[in-house]
Amino acid sequence: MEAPVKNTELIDTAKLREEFPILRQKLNGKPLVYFDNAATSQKPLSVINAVTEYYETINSNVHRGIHTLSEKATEAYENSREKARSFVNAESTNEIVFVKGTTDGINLIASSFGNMTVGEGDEVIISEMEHHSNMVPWQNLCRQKNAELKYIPVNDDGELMMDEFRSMINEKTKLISVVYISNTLGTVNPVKEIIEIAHSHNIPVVIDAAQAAPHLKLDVKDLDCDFMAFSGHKMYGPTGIGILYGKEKHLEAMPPYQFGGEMIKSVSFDKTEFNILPYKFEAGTPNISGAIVQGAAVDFIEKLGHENIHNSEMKLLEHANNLFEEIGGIRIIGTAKNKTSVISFIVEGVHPYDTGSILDNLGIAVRTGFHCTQPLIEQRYKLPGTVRASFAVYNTTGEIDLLADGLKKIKKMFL
Amino acid sequence: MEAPVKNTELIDTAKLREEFPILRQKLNGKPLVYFDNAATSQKPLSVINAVTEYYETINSNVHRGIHTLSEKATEAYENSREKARSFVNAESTNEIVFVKGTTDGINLIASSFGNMTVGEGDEVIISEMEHHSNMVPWQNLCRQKNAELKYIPVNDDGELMMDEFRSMINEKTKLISVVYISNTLGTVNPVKEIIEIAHSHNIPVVIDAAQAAPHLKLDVKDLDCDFMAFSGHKMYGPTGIGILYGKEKHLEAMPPYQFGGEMIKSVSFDKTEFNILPYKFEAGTPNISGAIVQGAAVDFIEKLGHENIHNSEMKLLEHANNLFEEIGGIRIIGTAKNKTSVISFIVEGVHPYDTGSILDNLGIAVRTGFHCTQPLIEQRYKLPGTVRASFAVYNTTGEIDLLADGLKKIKKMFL
Amino acid sequence: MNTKSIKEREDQIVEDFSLFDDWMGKYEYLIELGKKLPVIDEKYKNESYEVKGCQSKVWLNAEMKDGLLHYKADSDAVITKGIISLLINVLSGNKPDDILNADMDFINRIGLKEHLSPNRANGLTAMVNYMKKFALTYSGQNVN
Amino acid sequence: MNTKSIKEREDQIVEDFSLFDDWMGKYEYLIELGKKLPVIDEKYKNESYEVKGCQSKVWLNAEMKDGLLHYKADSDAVITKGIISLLINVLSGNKPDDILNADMDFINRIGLKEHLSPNRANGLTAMVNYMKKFALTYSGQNVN
Ligand SMILES: Cc1ncc(COP(=O)(O)O)c(C=O)c1O
Ligand SMILES: Cc1ncc(COP(=O)(O)O)c(C=O)c1O
Repeated sequence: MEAPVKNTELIDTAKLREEFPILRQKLNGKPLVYFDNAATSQKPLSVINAVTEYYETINSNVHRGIHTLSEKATEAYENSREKARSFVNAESTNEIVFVKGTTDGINLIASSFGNMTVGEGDEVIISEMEHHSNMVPWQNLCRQKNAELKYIPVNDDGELMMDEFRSMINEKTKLISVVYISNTLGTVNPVKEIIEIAHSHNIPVVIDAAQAAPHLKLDVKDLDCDFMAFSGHKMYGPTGIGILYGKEKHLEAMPPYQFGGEMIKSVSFDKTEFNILPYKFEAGTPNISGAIVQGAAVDFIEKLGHENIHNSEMKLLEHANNLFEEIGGIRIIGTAKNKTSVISFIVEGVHPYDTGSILDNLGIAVRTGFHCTQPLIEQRYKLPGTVRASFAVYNTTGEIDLLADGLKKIKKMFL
Repeated sequence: MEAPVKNTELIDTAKLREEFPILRQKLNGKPLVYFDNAATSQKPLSVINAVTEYYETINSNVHRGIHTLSEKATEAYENSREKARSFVNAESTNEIVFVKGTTDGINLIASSFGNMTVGEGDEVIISEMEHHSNMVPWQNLCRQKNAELKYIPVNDDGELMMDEFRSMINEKTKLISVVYISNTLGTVNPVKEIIEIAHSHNIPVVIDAAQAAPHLKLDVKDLDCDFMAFSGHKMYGPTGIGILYGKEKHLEAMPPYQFGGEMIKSVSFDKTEFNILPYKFEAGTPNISGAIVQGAAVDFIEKLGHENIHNSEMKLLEHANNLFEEIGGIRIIGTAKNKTSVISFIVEGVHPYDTGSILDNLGIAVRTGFHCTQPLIEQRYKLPGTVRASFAVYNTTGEIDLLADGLKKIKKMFL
Repeated sequence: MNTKSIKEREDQIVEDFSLFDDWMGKYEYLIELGKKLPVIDEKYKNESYEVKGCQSKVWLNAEMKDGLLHYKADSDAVITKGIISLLINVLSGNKPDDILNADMDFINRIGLKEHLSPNRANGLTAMVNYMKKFALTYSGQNVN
Repeated sequence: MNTKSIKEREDQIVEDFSLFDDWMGKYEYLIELGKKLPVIDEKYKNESYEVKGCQSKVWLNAEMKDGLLHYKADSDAVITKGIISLLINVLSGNKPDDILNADMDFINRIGLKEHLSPNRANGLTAMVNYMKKFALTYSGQNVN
C-alpha cells in the first residue's frame, strides 16, 4: 500500500482508490489515469460485489411471485427505490420510476407528458448546451406537433443567458427542459431560478440531472422541478439503469409509455386497466439487478457525503486550471463562475483527436469530439471538437500532473 | 462433491449445478428447488464472473471514445452483438438491436413499425395465449389507430386453432404477432407455418421468443420471421438486456423509437440525421455490462448445445407428467403435443395460492397466478390462476420427486 | 359471544400457536380455521367488498350492532381464510375505537410471519387496514 | 516519381518504422509526415470528398493520369494526415488493378496498430476502402 495522499480533509483518495479495482490497471504500459468520468464513472467494489451477491443469493423475478426468492428480490428492488427517493428527496416512492437511463427517462417524458402538453403552434424551450439526449427527443416532439423548439443561448463563458431566457417565455410556451450541469462545459445552471420563472407562468420544467447526480445533492422538493432524470452508470452505479422522478400529479395524469407485464392491474381480451404508480411506467421484467445495485451506488455516494465529494472535486478542478494556465496555449471551453469538475479544452493548434490519441498512449483516458453536444460545439463555438477531462472523487492531483506533463509533450510534438 | 446423477447422455447435471452458486442455497431450511425458470433463470458463474470482469477491467462508455478502455468496451459490446446474430442465425449485425428485454423490443416494434403499418379499420392478429407483453402493446396500437385486434383461439389442449387462424386473415390484416412458446402452457407453436401463411398474404410476422430462447435453437432465416424479440434474463443471462431481431429492410424503413445520444449521425439546432443500423435504435448509453454479459449467456447455451438442453429438459417434463399422473387429482393446463418443460397445474380443490405457499415452505419455488396471461387463464380457461413449475437445464428428476412429495402432502393437508 | 378484550384475544391466539413447534403445524391449524370460517353471504362477493392487494380474492364486510362492529369475510384460498379468521376472532364484536387502537402485534408474536411470505404479509396488512377503515367510518371520524 | 512496386513501397515503410523502438518515435514520425503532406485543393474540402467513419475530417480525391491513379488528401488532424501520407505513399501512382489487389499488410507490420486505437484503425480501414473505391471505378468495374 502506498502512503495515502490526502486530497481533502475528509476523503482519503489513496484509500478510496483501493475500492476501485479497475484503477489498478496499466494501460499501454502506464498506470491508467481515468478522466472520462462524465461519460461513465468507474465502480467501487461495493457496487460490483452487489451484482454478484444479487445473482448468487436472491436472483428471481420481482412482484407477483409468492416464493421466498421472489419476495427477497422484490424487497431489495423496492428498497432501492426508497433509496432513490431519499437520494432526490422526493415525497413518495410513487414518484420514482426505474428507467434504462437518462435518455430513456427523457424519452418517456417527451412521449407521454410532452404528447399531452404540447400542441400545434406551441413552444418548447431547451438550451443550446443540451446533450443530444435532451435535445433530439424535443426536436422530434416539436416536429410531430408542429410546435417550435427554442434554445436558450449560451454566453462565451458557457453560461445560460438568463435575460434572453426570460424574454423567450410567452403564452405559447408549454414546457421547458434544461440540463442541470453541462457535460461539456461543466456549467452548473441556475435551475432553481429557471423553475421559479417557469412556474410563475405555470410552465412545467424537466431537469436533466445526468451530470448533477454524481456531483451535487439533488433535491426535487427544494428545486420544485416537475421531472428529473439521471443515469446510474455516471454515479458509480451499474449500466442499464436510471431514475426518473416525476411529480405524482403529472405521473398520475400521464398515459403509460410502454405496455406489457407489470404495468397492468388487470387485462382482458377487450380492455386493460393500468397499474398504480410507479408500476404503470415499468412495463416488463425490470433491470432487477441494475435497480438493486443502483441502491449500492447511492449508499456509496451518501457514505462519502455530497459536500466532501464536492470539495474534493473542486480541488482537482482548481489544480487543473492552475496547471493549464501555467502551460499556456490551452483554451478552456466553459469558464462559468459556477462549474463542476469537467474541463473541456483545446491545445491551440492541435486537433482534439490528436491530443486525445497521444494522451491515450500515455495511459490517460480523456474524451474527444462533440461529447453529444454537437450543436453547442459546432454551431455555437465553431470548433471541430474539444478534449474533455472530467474528474471523479477517486481522481488525484497527481493524476492531473500527469495530464499536464502529457500536454506539454504534445505541444512539443505538434507545434 | 456428490456423485453425479446423469440426466442425459451428455449433460452431467450434478456437475452443471456447481456452476450455479444460488442453487446451493437452503430455503426455509430445505435445499432450494428452483422451478420458476420461465419467470427468470438462474445464472452460471461464467455469466456472473463476466459482470465482475467487465467492471474490473474494461468498464467504459462505448462508441465515439478514442481511449483504449472505451475501445475495448466497444469491441466487447460489438462482439456480443455478433454472438447474438449467430445465435439467431441472422444475416447481419445490422439486424440485431440491443433492447431492455422482450417487452421493450415488442413496444419498439408496435410503436415504430406498427405505427407505419397499421391504419384505421385495419386488423392485427395475435393469439389468446399471448403474454401481456405481446398483447397490451397491440391493444394500445389498435385503440390508437381504430384498428381491430383479433385473437387466434386456443383449444382445450392449449394449441392454436390453425383453421380458425387461416379464416381470420383477410385483406385488412396488416400484422401478426405470436408467441413461439407459451410461458403458461408450454406449447411450442407452429410459427414457421404461421409465417408461411402470413407471408402468402404479404403480412409481416413478429415472434415473441422470450420462452423459446432458452429452449430451442432460434433460426430467423429458417423461420423467415420479420421480427423476433427475447430477453437475456430468461436464457441464463443478465437482467435489463434483450435482443430485437428485425429484417434489415424493415429496420431501414422504420422511424427511430427513442431519441438521443448514439442514435444520431449528426445534430444541429435545426435538423438531425439519424445513425445507420443498428445504432438508429439504440439511443443513449446502452446497458453495456448487460449486453456484453449476454454474450457469456449465449456461450453458455451453445457450449451445452441446444439439442442436449432439449433432451435433458424433455426428460424432466416426462418425469413430472408421470408422477403427476400417479398422484392423481392434478389437472394439467396445457397438454399440447409439442411442448417444452413448463407445466401449469392445479391440485384439484386447492387454490393455486395455497399450493404455492406450502411448496415455498418446502423450499420449492414455483409461480402461482396468471403468469401475465390473465385473459388466457380467466377468460379462456375460467380459472383463478394456476401453479406453474418450469424447468431449466440444471434441474433434476430428484427435484421433481420433491415436488411430487410436496403435492401429496398438500392433498393431505387441504382435502 | 366473545367478551374478552382485544389484548386478551391476541394473547389467546399466541398461546394456541405456541403449541406448534413447526410451521407445518401452524399452517395446518390455519387451514382448519379457514375451513371453519363462516362464509359471507354470496351477495357480498363482488368488487365493492373486495380487499385489494391479495393474490387470492378476499371479500369483507362489517356491520354495527349495539355499538359493536361485527366482521364477515371470505376468500377463495383456504390459508387466506385462516388468516382472516384470526383477524376476525381478534377484532369482531369490539367498539370501533378499540379496533382502531389495536396494534395487532400478535401477528408477529405467533411466529408465523417468517413463514408468511411478504406477499401474504402485505395481503394481511391490506386486510387489517380494510377492517380498520370500517371502524373509522363507524367511529364517526373521517377517512382522509 | 515513385517507380517501386506497391510491395516494395510497403517494405520501405516497414523498414522506416523499424528504426523507432517506442511508439513515441513512431507517432513523431507520423506527425512529421502529416505536416509535410501536400494539401488538397480547397475546392475538394467538402462533403462529396469526405471519408466517413473518422473522428477527424478527411477529404480525399484521385485523378487518372496515363493509366495511373494519383491521390490527394487532407485532414484537419495531423496524425490522421500522417497515416494518409503513408497510404498515398504506397498506393499513389499505381494502376487501378494493382491498387485493388494491394493487401496493405504493412499496416500490421509497422507495429503501429497496437498503438492506433481501433477507432483510428477503423478510420484507416475506411480510408483504404475509399481509396480502393476510386480504383474500382477506374478499373472499369462496378461498385455494388
Ligand atoms: C412469452 C413471454 N413473452 C414476453 C415476456 C416478457 O419478457 P420481459 O419481461 O423480459 O420483457 C415473457 C416473460 O415474462 C414471456 O414469458
Ligand atoms: C447531460 C447529459 N444528459 C444526458 C445524458 C444521457 O445519459 P445516458 O446516455 O445515460 O442515457 C448524458 C450522458 O451521456 C449527459 O451527460
